Amino acid sequence: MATRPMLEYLWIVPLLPLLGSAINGLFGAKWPNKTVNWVALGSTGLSLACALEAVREFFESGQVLFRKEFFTWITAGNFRAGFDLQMDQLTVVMVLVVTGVGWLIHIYATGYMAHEGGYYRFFSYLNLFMFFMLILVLAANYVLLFVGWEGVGLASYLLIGFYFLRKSASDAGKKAFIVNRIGDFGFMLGMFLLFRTFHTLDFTALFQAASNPGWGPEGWGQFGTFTVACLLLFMGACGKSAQLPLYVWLPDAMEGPTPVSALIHAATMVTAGVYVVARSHVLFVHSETALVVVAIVGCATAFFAATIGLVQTDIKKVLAYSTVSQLGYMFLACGVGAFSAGIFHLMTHAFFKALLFLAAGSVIHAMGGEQDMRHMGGLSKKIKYTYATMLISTLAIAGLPPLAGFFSKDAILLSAFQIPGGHPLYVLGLLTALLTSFYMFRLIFLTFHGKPRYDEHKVHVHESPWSMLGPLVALAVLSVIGGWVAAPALWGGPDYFASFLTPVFGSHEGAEVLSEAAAHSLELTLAVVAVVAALIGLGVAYWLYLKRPEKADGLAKSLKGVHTILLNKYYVDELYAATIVKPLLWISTNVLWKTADVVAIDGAVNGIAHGAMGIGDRVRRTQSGNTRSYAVWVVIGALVVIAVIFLWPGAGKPVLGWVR
Amino acid sequence: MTASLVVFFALAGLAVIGAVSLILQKHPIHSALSLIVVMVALAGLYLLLGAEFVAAVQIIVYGGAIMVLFVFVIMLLNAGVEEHTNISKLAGPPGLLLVVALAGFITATIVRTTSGVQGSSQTGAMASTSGISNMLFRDFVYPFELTSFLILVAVMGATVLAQREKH
Amino acid sequence: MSAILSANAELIITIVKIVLLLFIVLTVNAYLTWFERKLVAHIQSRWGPHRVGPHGLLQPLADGLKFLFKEDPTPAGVDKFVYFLAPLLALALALTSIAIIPFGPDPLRLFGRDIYLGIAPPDLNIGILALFAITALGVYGVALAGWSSNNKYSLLGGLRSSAQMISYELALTMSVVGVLLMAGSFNLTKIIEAQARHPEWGIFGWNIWPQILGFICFFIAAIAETNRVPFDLPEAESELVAGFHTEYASFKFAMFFIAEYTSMITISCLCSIMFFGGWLSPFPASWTWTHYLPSLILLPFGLWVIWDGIRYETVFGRVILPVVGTGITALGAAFVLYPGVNEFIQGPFWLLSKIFVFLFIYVWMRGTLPRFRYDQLMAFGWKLLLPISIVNVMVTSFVILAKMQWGGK
Amino acid sequence: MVPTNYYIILSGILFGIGVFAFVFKRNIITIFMSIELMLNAVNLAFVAFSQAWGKLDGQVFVLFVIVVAAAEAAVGLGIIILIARNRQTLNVERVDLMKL
Repeated sequence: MATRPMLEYLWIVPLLPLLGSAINGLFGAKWPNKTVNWVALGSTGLSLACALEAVREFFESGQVLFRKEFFTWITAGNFRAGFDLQMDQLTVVMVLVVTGVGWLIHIYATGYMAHEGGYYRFFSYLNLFMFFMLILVLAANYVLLFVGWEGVGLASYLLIGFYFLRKSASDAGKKAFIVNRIGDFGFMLGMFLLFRTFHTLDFTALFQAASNPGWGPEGWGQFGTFTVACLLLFMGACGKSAQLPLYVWLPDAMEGPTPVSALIHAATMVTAGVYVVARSHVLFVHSETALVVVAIVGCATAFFAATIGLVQTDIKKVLAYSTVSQLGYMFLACGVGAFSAGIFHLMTHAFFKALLFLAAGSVIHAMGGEQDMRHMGGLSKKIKYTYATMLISTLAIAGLPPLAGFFSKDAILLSAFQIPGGHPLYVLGLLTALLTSFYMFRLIFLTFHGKPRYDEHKVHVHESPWSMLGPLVALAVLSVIGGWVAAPALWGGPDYFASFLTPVFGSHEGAEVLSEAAAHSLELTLAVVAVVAALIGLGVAYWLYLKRPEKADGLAKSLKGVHTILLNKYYVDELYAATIVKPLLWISTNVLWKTADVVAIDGAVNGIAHGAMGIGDRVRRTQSGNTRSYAVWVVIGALVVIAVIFLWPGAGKPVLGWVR
Repeated sequence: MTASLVVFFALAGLAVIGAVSLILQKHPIHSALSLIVVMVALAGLYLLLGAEFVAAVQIIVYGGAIMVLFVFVIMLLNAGVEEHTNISKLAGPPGLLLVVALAGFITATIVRTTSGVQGSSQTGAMASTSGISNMLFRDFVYPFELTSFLILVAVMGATVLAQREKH
Repeated sequence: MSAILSANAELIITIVKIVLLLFIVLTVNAYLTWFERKLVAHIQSRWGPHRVGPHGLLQPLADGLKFLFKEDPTPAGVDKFVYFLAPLLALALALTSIAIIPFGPDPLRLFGRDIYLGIAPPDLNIGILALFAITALGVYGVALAGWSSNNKYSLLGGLRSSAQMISYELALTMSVVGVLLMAGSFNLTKIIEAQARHPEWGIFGWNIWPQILGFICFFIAAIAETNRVPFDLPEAESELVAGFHTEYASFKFAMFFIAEYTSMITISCLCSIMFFGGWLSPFPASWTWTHYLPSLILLPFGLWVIWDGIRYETVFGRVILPVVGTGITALGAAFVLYPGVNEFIQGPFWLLSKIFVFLFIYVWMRGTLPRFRYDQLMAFGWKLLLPISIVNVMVTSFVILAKMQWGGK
Repeated sequence: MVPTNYYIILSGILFGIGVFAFVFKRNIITIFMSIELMLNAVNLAFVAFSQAWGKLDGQVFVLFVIVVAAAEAAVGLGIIILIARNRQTLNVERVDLMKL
């Protein structure tokens, strides 16, 4: 018995959800929902417990990095890909977020999906996702990480297309999958390059090799190994975390059930890209170019998505775009070298964004499937708990103190401000914050305040069951206190979260250009500015959508051009369709199908078939169906064999040679 | 011309005669009887070769079980004298030629390849029986077990085949 | 002359043996019929044959003559060759099977040669196997007879018998395996010797005790193998008018008859050899007085025959019976007088007496038991007898293995 | 001491006769018997060799062959009974529709 059982048997943590998934998937069809619940919640809950125990043991052991090779999976030449799991502070954060939030969302889903068909299928998929996500975050080398990476892609595909009878749903699933393929392509290339350079893909070995002075940092504009590799990896991250230009799948992914949107497309999977960038920070800090690209892309995405979010009317779409923009924040943080801040925001975002989605789900549940905010309003009286939790999360995401979002966003903006030439980034970030608070409150006001815009006789608004409200409350609490670990930083104290992650990111933190005191005062001022921006957004939203609703439409009319562009999301989908999809279709129709397939392949196949028929026609005559003639054929065959043995020079001896 | 040679030629002649009569007989029962003669003669040859156990098994299984089965089936189906049809052209003179060639080739090949093979010391009879059992249960135990499966399958197959489907 | 004799002595001796054995067996057969008829008659509280000769002792002769001189019609449309072959086959095989049996332990020293009792050499390693081989071929006699005589009853009888025989042969063989395992040899002599491992145990050293299950299976299967009651379906008079030998008359019929009784004898020999210690005496070797048991039985019997003879109804009887009686008495006396002869006689005496007991059981069953129905017969053979015998084999082998493992030796 | 080749030649002859019967007999049962005959010929060769090399493998193989032959006979005769039942004939030349 190992002294630290859970660490020694770390593989149990990801395995449990897999078991749950397998059991539900194989036998669940016949079972009542209750049994399925037990299996799904049991497996995930257990794995949460195991994860907690493992974390406890990890800290108890006090080591910086726990790493264990369980079995070798692939070996080819000097290439080894093992089923190796590792645990360090970064992993701890990720694992706890995944299992914890995941478990809460599982509980929520039992209530939300109660009346859906394919109940067992849903939970089987959900557990499968948990398994792959845990593999992803626990993996100790890029190959295993990639397994999880692809796995979560698969799970998200399955879950987006959960209502596969709806064409839009299945299309959205395919879209997500294909767009991710583009990113994964880059990711794989990055892996290959890394292996070719360092002959290993194990994190520890790779980073050791990378951080030895032989590899000098690559300045701006240099395209050395690191830059290329990092850019390729970042390409993958873009795909997974829905950054420009590969973000298009995420809004459509809202076709999936709301718990899925909450778990996969807000809390965990989409943050995988951020995780990867943070995980391979050692590589990124070597390449200024890569960092700059990451920062710019992140920042741009944040602003871009926020602007689209302004005019969306589908409650989940709004949240989707806000997710994209928040992810942009995280990348911005990573880009400016504040990895811990990025991870911090990742965590808090996981809390409040999951909460937002779940609350939105609760609203939709209450409205009986209605998702368009224009047909809501005045719900705050009817569904108090949902309203309260939603409000909390909105405040959090808007970045108002003392909620979680405030601290994390503040940290990001600070570090963006501090790096040389980072001011434009900072300004854009600030604007994004403003926009964020605006559209979030727009959502709140449209949904919960004002006079009802729906037919009260048709729709019977009702509060959700406690199985759904429980997770809401839990997440609400988290999104309130989630940020306080970094609170002391405001009044000059240390940033506990950052220092907690120091063993991982070490000295790669954002350049501390200013002295302590100056930094402290600067931090306070920036915080105030951010809060002010958030409040402005709030105010505008209040004015436009509660005081003067007609003004909103007026504004929309006056800014017709902008409004339509935003409504159509900058025509990005149409752009892609025109530039990529159509040509592809044309090629595949005219070249691959009409030419290659029909002419060449079918021609060959049919030709062979005709030849076979022709031969068969002749050969058939031997098949008289008469047993005796068959007997003669047998004799002929035997005769040939024997004759060969007999006439072959020196043959025969070996025939019986074995007897000796 | 030692005694063993005499016995050999006697038995060999018996076997060949039996085999030939298997062909010449018109009625399956007579063919079966001729075949039994062949088998008994072969058993005698096995004895001559010092393979007593095999000889006994030959008679018990071939003579006592398999051929009884044949006779049984012939009696059951009340098979008559075989009729003369010549639908198959191949099974005519050309076939005859082929068969003769085949037999010649086989014999010639084996003889040529075993020229110089001379009977080594006789393995003692009882030794042979116990030795066989040793080999059967040590070296060949898996094939042995497999044959048991084979027989099981055969039994089931025969049952399924031969039972009249109930109406 | 003598040169030729000495050259082919073995051959000559064997021939003489064969002739002798044939004579004995045929006589025994003949009197077996008498014995059977008498016994069954008494079981059914009748007199049985008692007209021809005293106590009908000459009945067998009469029957034999009848067989010989009856007309022998060959039915129309039979397959001549097979029709004649079948009885020959049956008889030949039956007689051959008895040639394997050894009748005594120690050879008879004559003309400076050891002459063993029994035709086959005592070191015939596959004795029991050879016996089974011959019994296996025995089916053909019946089956072919049934088929060849161009008669539906006979055909049915033949079919039944062949099915029955191949079914029970399995049980027969399997049930013996236990004994073979214990003896570690196919050789009948060795099997008997294996039962004499503990001379002091006497009757308790025989295979019957460990192999009781095997014995029961063997005996039942053997009865079925010989088509005797209660398994005599091939010749079920009531349904098949004598079954496979319906169409056979006079001597050909006699052949079947003799064949059947001979196989009875063979089976009795096997039973006593396999399970009842063959020629071993049931008493511990140390009890030498038991060696006089033959005389002790023969003398009073002979005296009784004399006494019974002199007060017999017919003159012939009054002449012949005392003569026979004196012969028997003399034999008994001779044993007492010549201890060498007495010693030599022990083995055959016990063997013969055991055989006699089994023959008695045969007849007894025929007098007592009803006939099986055919489906019962098959079910019994396949579903009961075979499994039991297999279980017996397994148990025996396990026990032997255990002995090897822990029992030393 | 009989030369091994005698046995081999004998087995070759028997095999040839078996093949001959296999080709030229029309009664399906007889054909089946001729297969048995061929098997027997092979067995003879096996035993002869086992004696020639002083090894027992040959005899063991013979035992296996016998077992296989038994199984084959059981199934084959079952099939023959079926054929006779469905076709009312045992002549293979009348059974040429390749299906029962």
